[in-house]
Amino acid sequence: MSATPLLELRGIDKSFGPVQVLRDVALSAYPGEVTALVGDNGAGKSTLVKCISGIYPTDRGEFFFDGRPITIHSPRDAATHGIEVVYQDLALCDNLDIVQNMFLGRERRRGVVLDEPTMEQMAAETLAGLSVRTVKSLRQHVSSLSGGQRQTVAIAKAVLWNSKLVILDEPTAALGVAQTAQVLELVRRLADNGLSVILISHNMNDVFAVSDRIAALYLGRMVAQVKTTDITHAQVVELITAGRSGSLGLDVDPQNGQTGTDPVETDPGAVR
Amino acid sequence: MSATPLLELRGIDKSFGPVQVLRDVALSAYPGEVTALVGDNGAGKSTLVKCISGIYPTDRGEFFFDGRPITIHSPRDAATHGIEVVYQDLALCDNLDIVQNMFLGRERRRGVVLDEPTMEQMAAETLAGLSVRTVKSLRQHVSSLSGGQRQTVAIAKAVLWNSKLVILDEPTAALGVAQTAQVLELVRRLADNGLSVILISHNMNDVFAVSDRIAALYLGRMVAQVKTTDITHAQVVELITAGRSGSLGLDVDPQNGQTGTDPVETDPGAVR
Amino acid sequence: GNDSGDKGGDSKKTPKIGVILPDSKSSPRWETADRKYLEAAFKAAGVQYDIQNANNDKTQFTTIADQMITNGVTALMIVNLDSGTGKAVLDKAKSQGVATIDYDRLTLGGSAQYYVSFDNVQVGKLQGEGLVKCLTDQGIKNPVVAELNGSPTDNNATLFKQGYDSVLQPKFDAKEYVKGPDQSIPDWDPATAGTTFEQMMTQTGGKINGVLAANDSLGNAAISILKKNKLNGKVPVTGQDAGAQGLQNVLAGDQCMTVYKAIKLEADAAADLAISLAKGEKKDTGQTVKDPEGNRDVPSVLLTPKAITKENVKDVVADGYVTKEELCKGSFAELCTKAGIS
Amino acid sequence: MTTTAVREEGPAAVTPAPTVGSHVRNYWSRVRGGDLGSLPAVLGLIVLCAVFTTVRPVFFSERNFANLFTQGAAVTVIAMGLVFVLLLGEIDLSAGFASGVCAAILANVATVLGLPWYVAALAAIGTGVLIGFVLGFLVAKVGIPSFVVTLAGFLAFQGVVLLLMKEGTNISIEDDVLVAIENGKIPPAIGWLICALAVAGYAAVQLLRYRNRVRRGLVADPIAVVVARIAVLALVLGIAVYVLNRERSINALITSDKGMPIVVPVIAVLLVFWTFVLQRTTYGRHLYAVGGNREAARRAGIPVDRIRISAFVICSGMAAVGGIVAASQARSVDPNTGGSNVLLYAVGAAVIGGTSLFGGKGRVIDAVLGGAVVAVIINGMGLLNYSSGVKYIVTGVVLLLAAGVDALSRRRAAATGAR
Amino acid sequence: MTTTAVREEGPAAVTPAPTVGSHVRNYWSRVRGGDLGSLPAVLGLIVLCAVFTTVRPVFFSERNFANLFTQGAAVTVIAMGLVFVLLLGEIDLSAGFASGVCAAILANVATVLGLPWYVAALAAIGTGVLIGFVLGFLVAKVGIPSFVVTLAGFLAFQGVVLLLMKEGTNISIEDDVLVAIENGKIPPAIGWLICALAVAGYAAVQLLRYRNRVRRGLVADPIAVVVARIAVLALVLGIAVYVLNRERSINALITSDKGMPIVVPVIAVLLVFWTFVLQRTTYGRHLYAVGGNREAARRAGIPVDRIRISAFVICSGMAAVGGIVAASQARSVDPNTGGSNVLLYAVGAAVIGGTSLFGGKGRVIDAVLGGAVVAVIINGMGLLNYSSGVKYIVTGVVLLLAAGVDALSRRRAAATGAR
Ligand SMILES: Nc1ncnc2c1ncn2[C@@H]1O[C@H](COP(=O)(O)OP(=O)(O)OP(=O)(O)O)[C@@H](O)[C@H]1O
Ligand SMILES: Nc1ncnc2c1ncn2[C@@H]1O[C@H](COP(=O)(O)OP(=O)(O)OP(=O)(O)O)[C@@H](O)[C@H]1O
Ligand SMILES: [Mg+2]
Ligand SMILES: [Mg+2]
Repeated sequence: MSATPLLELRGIDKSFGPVQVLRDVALSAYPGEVTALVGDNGAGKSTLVKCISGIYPTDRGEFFFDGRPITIHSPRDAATHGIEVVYQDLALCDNLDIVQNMFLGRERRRGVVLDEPTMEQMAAETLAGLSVRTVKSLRQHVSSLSGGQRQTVAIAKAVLWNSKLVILDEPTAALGVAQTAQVLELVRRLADNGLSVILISHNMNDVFAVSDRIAALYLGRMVAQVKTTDITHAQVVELITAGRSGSLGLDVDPQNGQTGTDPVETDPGAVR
Repeated sequence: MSATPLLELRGIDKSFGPVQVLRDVALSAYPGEVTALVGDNGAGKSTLVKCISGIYPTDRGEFFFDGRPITIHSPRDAATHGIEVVYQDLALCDNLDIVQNMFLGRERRRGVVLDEPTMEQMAAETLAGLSVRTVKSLRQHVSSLSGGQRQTVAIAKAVLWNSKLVILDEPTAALGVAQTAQVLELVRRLADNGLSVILISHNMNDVFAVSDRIAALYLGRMVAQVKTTDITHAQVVELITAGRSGSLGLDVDPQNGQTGTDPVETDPGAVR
Repeated sequence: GNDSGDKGGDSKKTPKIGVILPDSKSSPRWETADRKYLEAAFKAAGVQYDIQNANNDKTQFTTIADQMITNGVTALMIVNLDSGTGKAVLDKAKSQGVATIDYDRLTLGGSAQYYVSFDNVQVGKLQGEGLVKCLTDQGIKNPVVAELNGSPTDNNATLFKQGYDSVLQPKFDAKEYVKGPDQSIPDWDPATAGTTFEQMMTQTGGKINGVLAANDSLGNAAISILKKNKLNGKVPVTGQDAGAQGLQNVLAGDQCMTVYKAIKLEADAAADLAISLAKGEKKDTGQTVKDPEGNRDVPSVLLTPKAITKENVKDVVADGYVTKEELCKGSFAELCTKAGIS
Repeated sequence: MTTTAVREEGPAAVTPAPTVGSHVRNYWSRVRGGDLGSLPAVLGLIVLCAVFTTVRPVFFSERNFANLFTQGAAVTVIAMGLVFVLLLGEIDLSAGFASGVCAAILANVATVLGLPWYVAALAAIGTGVLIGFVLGFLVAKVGIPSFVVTLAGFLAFQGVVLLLMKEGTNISIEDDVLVAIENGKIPPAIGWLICALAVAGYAAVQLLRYRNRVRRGLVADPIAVVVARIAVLALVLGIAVYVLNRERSINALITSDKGMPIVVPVIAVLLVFWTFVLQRTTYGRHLYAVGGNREAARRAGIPVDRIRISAFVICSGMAAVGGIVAASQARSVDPNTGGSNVLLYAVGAAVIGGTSLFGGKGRVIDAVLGGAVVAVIINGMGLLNYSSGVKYIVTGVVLLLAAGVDALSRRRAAATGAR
Repeated sequence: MTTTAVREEGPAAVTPAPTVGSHVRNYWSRVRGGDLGSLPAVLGLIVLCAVFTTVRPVFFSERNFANLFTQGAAVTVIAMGLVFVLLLGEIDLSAGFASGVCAAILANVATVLGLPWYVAALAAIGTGVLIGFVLGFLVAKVGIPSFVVTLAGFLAFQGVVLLLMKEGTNISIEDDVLVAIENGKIPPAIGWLICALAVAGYAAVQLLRYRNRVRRGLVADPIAVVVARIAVLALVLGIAVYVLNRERSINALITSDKGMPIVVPVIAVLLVFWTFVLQRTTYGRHLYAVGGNREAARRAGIPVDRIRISAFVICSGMAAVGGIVAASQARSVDPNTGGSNVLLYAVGAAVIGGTSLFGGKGRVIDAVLGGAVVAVIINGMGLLNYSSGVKYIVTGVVLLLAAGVDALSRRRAAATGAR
C-alpha cells in the first residue's frame, strides 16, 4: 500500500509490574481504512489501545503520526492529535447525565456560560442516528441506563468530534441487533470519509463485514497484520487461538527469540 | 408442555420513579430447558433479572417456584431457592482476587479458618473448563483483568454451585471465539443436567444454537414466549425491534390497554 | 552505648530543670509570661533547663515528662492538666529520684515537694466582689446576673466559680440579686461564648444587668454582643488575665474589672525553689496548703491576685506585664493618658 | 425492519412537552421514588424549629431569627468552600484553622498595622488562597492522601495562629467596616430594593431560559410552573425581608435594631455566585466529572490535577472569608478562632445538606441548608439552660434527629432502586 | 483448533513453582512497579527516627524505645478498631470520645464502686460494644451517613463523659492490674519465652501451609523464602526483646527498670487476632467484599447490614480497650480522656499505614505501623525544646514528611498503571 499510515507503532513493550502484557508490538492504521484488531481474551488489545491514547505509559516503543514521531503522555495529548477512543470499560461519569457525558471535556459555551440547549440538540441528533429509541430523557443520569444504552452514549461521545483516528474497543458488545448494524454502518462511513478507524471485536462476521485490514494479537505479540481480503475466517480464528495459521503468525522455530516484530502487511506469505 | 415451570412470573410491574420499565410481564422457565430472553437495548431484560434475583423489589406481580408462590426480598432469598445469576454489570469486588471473588458468600472453611487451597484448586479447575488461558495467577486482583477475563470469572462464579436455575445476562458479550463456544456448551450442559437456564443475548446465532424457548421483551412488555423451533430468525428480530411479527407480539388494535399479559407459550398462533 | 549507672551519676552532678506548661489557648500567660520569666530566672542562675508545652494534650503531657526524665532533669516543675495525669508523672519522677514542684495547680493526692501558686478561689472572689461593686456603683436594683464559666473540664474553672459563687450566692439567696443564665464554655472558646451569651440575652429578653465572665476572652465575647445592642458600658462585665485586650476594655469602660496575677512573682518564686531543689538543697517556705486527697500539708508559696479597675490599670503597665505600646494603640492613647499611664 | 413505534407511550429520545398536570404528577412520583432534592433538609429544619419553638417560644421571634443568620454565617461560609473539596471525594480537615490563620492575618494587618479594611481582607483571602494552593499541590501532585495533608495542616495552622497571635494574646477588631459585616444592618428600604432586584433577576433568567428552549423545540417546563417558581421565591424572600425589617431591639429607646444583617446579602451573593460556577460553567462541570469518575474525566482530557488544586484553593479561600466573618462576629481574634468544633460543624453542615463524602454529589445550597440546621441547633441549645454535659448530649441527639428525618425520607430512594 | 501454546513463557492459569531467584526477581519488579505493601510506612518510620536521632541523640536509647511503646499504645489500639470501619468506607468520629466514655465507666466501676479490675474492664468493653451497636444500627438500618451519626456521637459522648465524671472532676485509677497494663514490665526471662513461642508459632503456621500447598500441587513460595521469612521475624523480635530487657533506669540503685512493657504483648495479641480475623475467616473476607463493592457483596448473599453493624461494634469495642490503656497510662480518667487529638491521630495512623478512606483496602498492621509513626512524632517532638506554636507547626511538617516518603515511593504504582 502506497499511503503512509496515519498512525504507526513500532516495538511497543508494556509491563504491569512483573507481568509483561505487550511485547514488541507493531501496528499501522491507514486513513480511509478500518483496521480490525483481534485477539483472544487477555491478548492485550485493550492495553494496546490505552497505550495509544496515553492512559498507560509504554515501557519502550515509538509512535508515528502522519509519518512524524510523536509522544503521547496523556489522553489530552491524544485528543490534540485527533485521536478519539471508545474504551471497553466505557469511562462515563455516573453522576452526570447523557448530554453532560457526551460533551465532557469539550463543552459548548456562550461566553463563560455553558450552552445547554445547543448541546442537548446535538446530542439528540447523534443518538437518533444510532437507533436509540428507549432513552426516556437526555437529562437522565447515565447510572440509570441499560448496558446497551451506556455503550451507545460512549460511542456517540467519540464520534461527535472531528477526529482523524477513531479507536473502538468492542463497541457493539452490549448492543442489540439494530444498534449493532447502525454502529457498523457508522464505522464504515467514518472510514469512507477519510478517517482512520481501529475496531476491536470478537465477532468475526462484523470484522469481515467492515474491516479493510486485520491485525491479530496473540499473548501480547502482534502475530499478523494482513488485508482482510487475503485471509479467511478460519485462519483468523486460528491466529487468535493458537498464534499461527499456516505460514502466518508466530515462528514455529523457537530459536528466534523475537517473533512478530516485523509482520509484513500486505503479503501474508512474507511473515516469518 | 406438560412439566410445571420451575420459575413462573405473573404480572410483574416495575417503575423507577416516574419511569415504568416493566409492564405486566409474565415469564416461565422450565427445568432441563434453556429459555432465551431477547429484547432491544433498554427493553427491560436486566431489570427483569434483577427483580427475579431480589435486587429490585417489584411494584406488583407474583412469583412461583416449583409451582409454589414465593417472595424474594434479597439476593440471599434467591440463593436459598437455588437461583444463581451472572449479572450484566458483573458485580465483582475489585479489591479481591479471582479465587476470593469466585467463592464470595460461599467460602469453604475448615473449622473457622478459610480453606484456601481447596478453593484455589476448585477455581483453577472451573476456569480451565472455560478456556481461560491468559490469566497469570489466580491470586490476581480482578481489577487487573481484561474485560473478557472478568466476564469469565463472573460466569465461573455462578456455575460453581449446585443451583436449580441459572440466569445469564449477556454472558458472552466480551468473550473471545473459543470462550464463547465453551460458555454456550456449558449452558447446554447445565440444561441437559436438568437445570433451568435463562440466557439473555443479543446474538441470534447463539440464541438459536442453544435455546429451547425464546421470550421477547419489547419496551417493558413480554410480547411473545415461543418454542425456538416454532419461530424464525427474522421473526425474532422483528419482535425485538417492532414488538410484533405477523400474528405474534403486540396487538395492533390499541383499544386493548393491556397486551402481552398472557403470551401463550407453545403455540405462536395463540398469541393475540 | 551509655551505661545507665553513669547517667544516674551524671545527673546528680549537673542540675537541670524541666518545666511542663499546660497549654497555650486557655490563657496567653503560659507562653507569653511564664516561659519568659522562668527562662530569665534560670539563665540568671546559670542552670540548664527545658521548658515544654503539652498543648492541652494529656498524652503529650506524660510523654514530655517521660522524655524529660530520660534527658536527666533533676527537678521537674509541672502545671498539671488534671490531677490524675499529674499524679502519675509526679510518682514516676519521684521513683526516679527527681525532685518535683506543682506550679500554679495543686496535684491532688500527688507527691510534689512544693506548691507555688496564686489562690484561684481568691481570684474568683475578687471577680465576684468586683462585679458587686460595679453593680452598686451603677445603682442597679435587683440586677440579673449571668455567669459565663470556664471550661467544664478545667479544674481551675471550678475553683474560680467556687470563689465568685461564694460572693454571689448569698446575694441570690437574699433576693438582692436575681440569678440569670449560668453556662460553662467548653475549651474557653470565645466564639462559643459569644453565641451562648447572645442566646442568654434572647432568652431573657435582654434583661441581663451584670456578667460574671471567668476570663477576659469570655468577657470580650460578651462585650461584643453588648456592643451590638449598644449596651456596652451599661452592663458590667468581669474578667481575669489583664492582657492588653482586657485592659483596653477596662479603660474603655466596657469591662468593669479584671484580675491581675503578677506572674513574674510566681515564676520567680517557683524558679527559686526549683533551682535549689535541682542543686539538691532544701528551702523553707514557711507556709503550707492542705491536700485534701493526699491528706498531707504541702509546703507552699501562695501569691495574692490583684483586682484591676480603671484606676489601677497603670500598675499592670508599671509591672511590665503589658507594654504601653501594646495597650495605648490608636484610640486608646487618650484613655491611657486619662488613666495616668505614661 | 419496521421501526414504527407501536404505542405512543413508547419512550423516545425526546419526550413531548410536559403539561402542568404531568409536571406535578412527575414531581410527585419523583418524590415518592425518593428523588427529593432539598426537601429532606428543609423538612429536618422545620421539625427542629417546631421542637425548639415548643420548648422555648422565644425561639420563634424576630430577634432570634436575625441571630440565626449572624450565628450560622461563619460555619455556612466555610461549609460552602468545603463542598468543592467534598465534591472531589477529598476532605479538608484544616479548613477551620485555615480560617483562624486568615483571621489572624486580618487582625494583624487591620489592628496591629492599622491598614485599611480592604488591605486586611485581601491579605486574609490571599493567605487562604496560598494555603489552598499548597494543600492542593501536596494532594494532587505529590500524591499524599488529603486526609493526611490536611491533618498536618490542622496541626501546623494551630501553631501558625499561635505565633501570629504572639503565643496566645487576643487582638480586637476595631475597623468599622469589618465589624459591620456581622453587626451592621441594611436599612429597611434598601432591603426591600435588594429583594425586588433578586426576584426580578431570577425571573429574567428563568423566563429567558424558557423562551430559548421553547424556540429551539427542546423540552421545557410549562410556563405556569416557571411562574410558580418565581412566585415562591418572591414569597419566601418577601417574608424573610419583612421579618428582618421589623423592630427587634431589646430596648428600642436605646437603639433601634431593624433591617437585615449585612451578612445575609453577603451569603446570598456567595451562594448565587458559586452555584453559577458549579452549574453553569465548564469548570463546575469538570469538577463534578472529576468527583464522579476521576479516570473518566482524565480520559475526557480534563486537567484533573489542576481541578483538584483549584478545589482546595476555593475551599481555603472561602475558609478565609469565613474567618473574616468570624472575626467580625467576635470583634476579636483569638488563638481559638476556627478551632473547637468549627470544622466538624462545617463538614457536618455540608453532609447534612446532602453532599456526599465520596464525591460527585453536592451543591452549594446544601451547605447553606445544612448550615441553617447547625445554626438552629446551636441557637436553640443556647436557649436551653442545661449543664455542659447534658447540653453536649442533647446537641448530639438533636443533630441525629435532623439527620434522621432526612435519612428516613430518603430511604425510599434506596427501596425503589434509585442509586 | 490448535490450542498448543507456542512458547512456554506463554501465561497459563497456574504458573510453574517459583524458585528463590524468580521470587526475588518478582518481588523486585513488584516493588519497582509500585506494589510495596508495608515498605513505605516502614521507610517513613526509618526516616523519622533518623531525623530525631540526629537532632537529639537521646532519642535512640533503650529508655526511649520502651517509652515509644507505652506512649503510642492507646492511639494504636483505637486505630486498629478504626481500620474495620474504614475498610467499609465509613468513618467513626466518635471513637475518641467513645474511648473516653468507656474509660469513665472503668474508673467509676473500679475506683468509685471499688469492684475488681475484670468487672470494670468488662463493663468498659461492654459499653463500647453497646455504643458500636447503636452507631452501626443508625448507619446501616436507619441509613444516616456515618459521618453525621458519629459526629452526633462525638458531641453526645463528650457530654456523657462529663456527666460520668460529675461535670469535671477526675478519678484516679488505683487498681494494680489496670495500672500495670501501661506501667508494668514483664520479667526478662518470660519476655524471652514469649518471643520464642511467637517465633515457633509463626514457623509452624508457615511450614504447615507450605506443606499443605505443595502436597496439593499449588503454587507455593520456595522453602528457602519461607525459612528466610521466619528468620527475619525471629531476628526482629529478638532484637526488640533484647533491647527492652536491658536496664533503662536512670538510677538503677533506686529502682530497676527492665523488661518489655506489658502493653507490648497486649498489642501483639490484638494484632495477631484481628489479622487472623481479617485474613483467614469468612467474616473478614466479607468485610473486604462489602468495602470493595457493597452491591456485589449484597448480590453474593452477604448480610451487608450485619457486617456494617459489626464493624462499628468492633471499632467501638477496640476504642474501649484503647480507653482502658489510656486510663492505665494516665493512672486517671478525666473529662478530656479520648479528647483533643486522639481521634485524628488514630484515623491518621490508619491512613498513614495505608488504609484507604474509600473502603476495601487496609490491614491491622497498617494501624500498628501508622501508630508507630504517630508515636515517634509525639515522642520526638517531646524531646525538642520548642514553644507551643512552633511545636504545632513542626509536628504538622513532620507528619507531612512521613506521609510524603510514603506517597513518593508509591507514586510509581500510579505511573505504571497499577490501580
Ligand atoms: N493493571 C494491570 N495489572 C496487571 N495486569 C494487567 C493489568 N491490566 C491488564 N492486565 C493483564 O494484561 C492482559 C491483557 O489485558 P487486556 O485488557 O489488554 O486484554 P484484551 O485483549 O483487551 O482482552 P479482552 O478481549 O478480554 O478485552 C491480561 O492478561 C490482563 O490480566
Ligand atoms: N435505576 C434506574 N432508574 C431509572 N431508569 C432505569 C434504571 N435502571 C434502568 N432504567 C431504565 O430501564 C430501561 C430498561 O433497562 P434494562 O437495563 O433492563 O435494559 P436491558 O433490556 O437490559 O437493555 P440492554 O440490552 O441494553 O442491557 C432502560 O430504559 C433504562 O434506562
Ligand atoms: Mg479488552
Ligand atoms: Mg441489560
